[in-house]
Amino acid sequence: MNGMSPIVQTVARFVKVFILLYGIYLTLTGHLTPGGGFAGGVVIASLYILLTLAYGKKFSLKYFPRKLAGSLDSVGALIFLVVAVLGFYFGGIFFANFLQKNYPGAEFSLLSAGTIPINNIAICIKVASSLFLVFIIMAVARIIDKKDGSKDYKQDQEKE
Amino acid sequence: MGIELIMIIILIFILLGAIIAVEIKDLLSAVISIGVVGFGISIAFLFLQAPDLAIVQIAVETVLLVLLIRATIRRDIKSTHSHINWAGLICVVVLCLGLIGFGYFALQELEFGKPAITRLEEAPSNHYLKQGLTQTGSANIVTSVILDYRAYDTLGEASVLFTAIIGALAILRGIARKKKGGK
Amino acid sequence: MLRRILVFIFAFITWYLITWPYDFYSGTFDLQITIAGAVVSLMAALILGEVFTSTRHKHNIFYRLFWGIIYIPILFYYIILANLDVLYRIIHPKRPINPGIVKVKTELKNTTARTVLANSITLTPGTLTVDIKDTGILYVHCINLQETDIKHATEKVVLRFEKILKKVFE
Amino acid sequence: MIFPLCFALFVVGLYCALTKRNVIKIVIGLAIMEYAVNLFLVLLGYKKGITLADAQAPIIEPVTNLDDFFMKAVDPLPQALVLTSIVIGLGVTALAIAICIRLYQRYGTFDISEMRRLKG
Repeated sequence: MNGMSPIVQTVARFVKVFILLYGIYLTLTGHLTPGGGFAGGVVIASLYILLTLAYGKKFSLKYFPRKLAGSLDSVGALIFLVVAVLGFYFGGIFFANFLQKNYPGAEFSLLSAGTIPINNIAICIKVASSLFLVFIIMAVARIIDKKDGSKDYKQDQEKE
Repeated sequence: MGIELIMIIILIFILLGAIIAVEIKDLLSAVISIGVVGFGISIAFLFLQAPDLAIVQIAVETVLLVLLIRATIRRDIKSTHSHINWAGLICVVVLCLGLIGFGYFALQELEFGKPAITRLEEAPSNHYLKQGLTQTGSANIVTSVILDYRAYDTLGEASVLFTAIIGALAILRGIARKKKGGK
Repeated sequence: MLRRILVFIFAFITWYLITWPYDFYSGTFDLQITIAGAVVSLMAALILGEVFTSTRHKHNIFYRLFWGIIYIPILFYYIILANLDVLYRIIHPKRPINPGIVKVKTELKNTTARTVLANSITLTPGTLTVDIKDTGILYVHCINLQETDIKHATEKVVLRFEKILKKVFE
Repeated sequence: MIFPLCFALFVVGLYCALTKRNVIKIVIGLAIMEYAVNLFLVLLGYKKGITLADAQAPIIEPVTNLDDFFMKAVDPLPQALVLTSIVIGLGVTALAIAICIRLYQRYGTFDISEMRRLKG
């Protein structure tokens, strides 16, 4: 998949900062305002999809390789699980909100609600990297028409 | 202008989009019509006081449209004109009509605008609404339900998403590996 | 380096606008959100560095800003003019349209300037930018094609915006 | 009137998934059914007041009166469940689209009856 025209590239170059900030804003303030990890993750994934569509797959694979996406997917799930197990240790039950129980922050401030912002960030990382992984795996899969009418399937490999 | 009128207008709009998406021949047009359904649902969520859902729905719909267009573009635009399986069609229509009749009687009991939390005092949602801010410290009750009271659901969701993504990767990656090994 | 600092300032202002940590009624200032904004803006500047292109400008910043503000009413004027023109063509019983694609050439070098030019052409009803090449050739779809020659078409479609955009972006 | 219309949306999706022979159309039908179920669950949790502004999203702001909030706020539980359901739906649809692409590669068509014939 090659890039699109210079108009799209220029507009994407200006818009990408706004999209990243909006995604992070949704994630970080998910416990105060509408939003949360799911919404922020999907917005950040769509930022990477926009960059892939505008600049071509080589550009986005250079900055965000497939292996890194797979690792981040696991890292998000691991953070979530580690927080859950820590709740088991400190609070007595799985997924206990031990930070809120022991060190409650001021209400309506960013550092409140204990483990909820950490879980939000973990889910954001997980959703963003999984959706980007699905998109990139579909973008690099290509079907070639052979001469005898059958179809061939090819997966573009990134350079190591 | 009441909420019923707004919802009926939005739902008729969504239904028109869905019927066009189902009945149109061209695949790309069908995919674009499914976008009408998704964005309409997003507006409906906004009117139903669910802003979290509206944000997620609008982002998910955009990603879904990109994926669907990626799958359909430049492929199989031609429509096939083989014979119609009349017996199967009649069975499906009878099934759908039966389902509509069933739904007509089942949905008569439900009343719009009176959720279970107004009838049952000890419903869990009442507890969440009353105690959510003091117990979890989260001002957004939906987030506190997702990540604190019902975090098991989110764990299950994460594993389902993980499985779906692994499945998609395995399906799209398979054949290259097989050909390399020699057939 | 200068570009990254610019992106940082830009992102920080945007963060401030969407979160608004200062409350006018109670006069409290939310320090946590401000610190988070600084961290997030630093991240954005490090990840997405190359937002602004670094080109040497001929004119100083105030001259460019002045012409940039002047450009907006002129664009609106042309949009209204083109609206009336398209309206005339629609309600005329004979419908005097002659659609087609014409090739025009721009002398602007900057990609941002080219983007603004292409979007201005698209915003004016009746003309639509279809594609743009690296050599500065634009393919424009017109509702009423009068000139097929590249030179005359350039004078008709591009030149009215290009005069001002040259002052803004060079 | 609202619940039957939502149910009709579900039936349209079911009809599409059962009768169409194009694989992408079947995926579209499944997506429509999923939308209908999500919308139905959120409709069940809506609390109606006298005016449109009486219903409130389940989000507390510093200026909110808590007793008032408890009277007005809509049910948060269906919203939380639907929120996970939407993202799962995207993952499942992506899986279905991947299967469609591989079917196209194997048989050269999206038509399901063609595939059956080619296989036999």
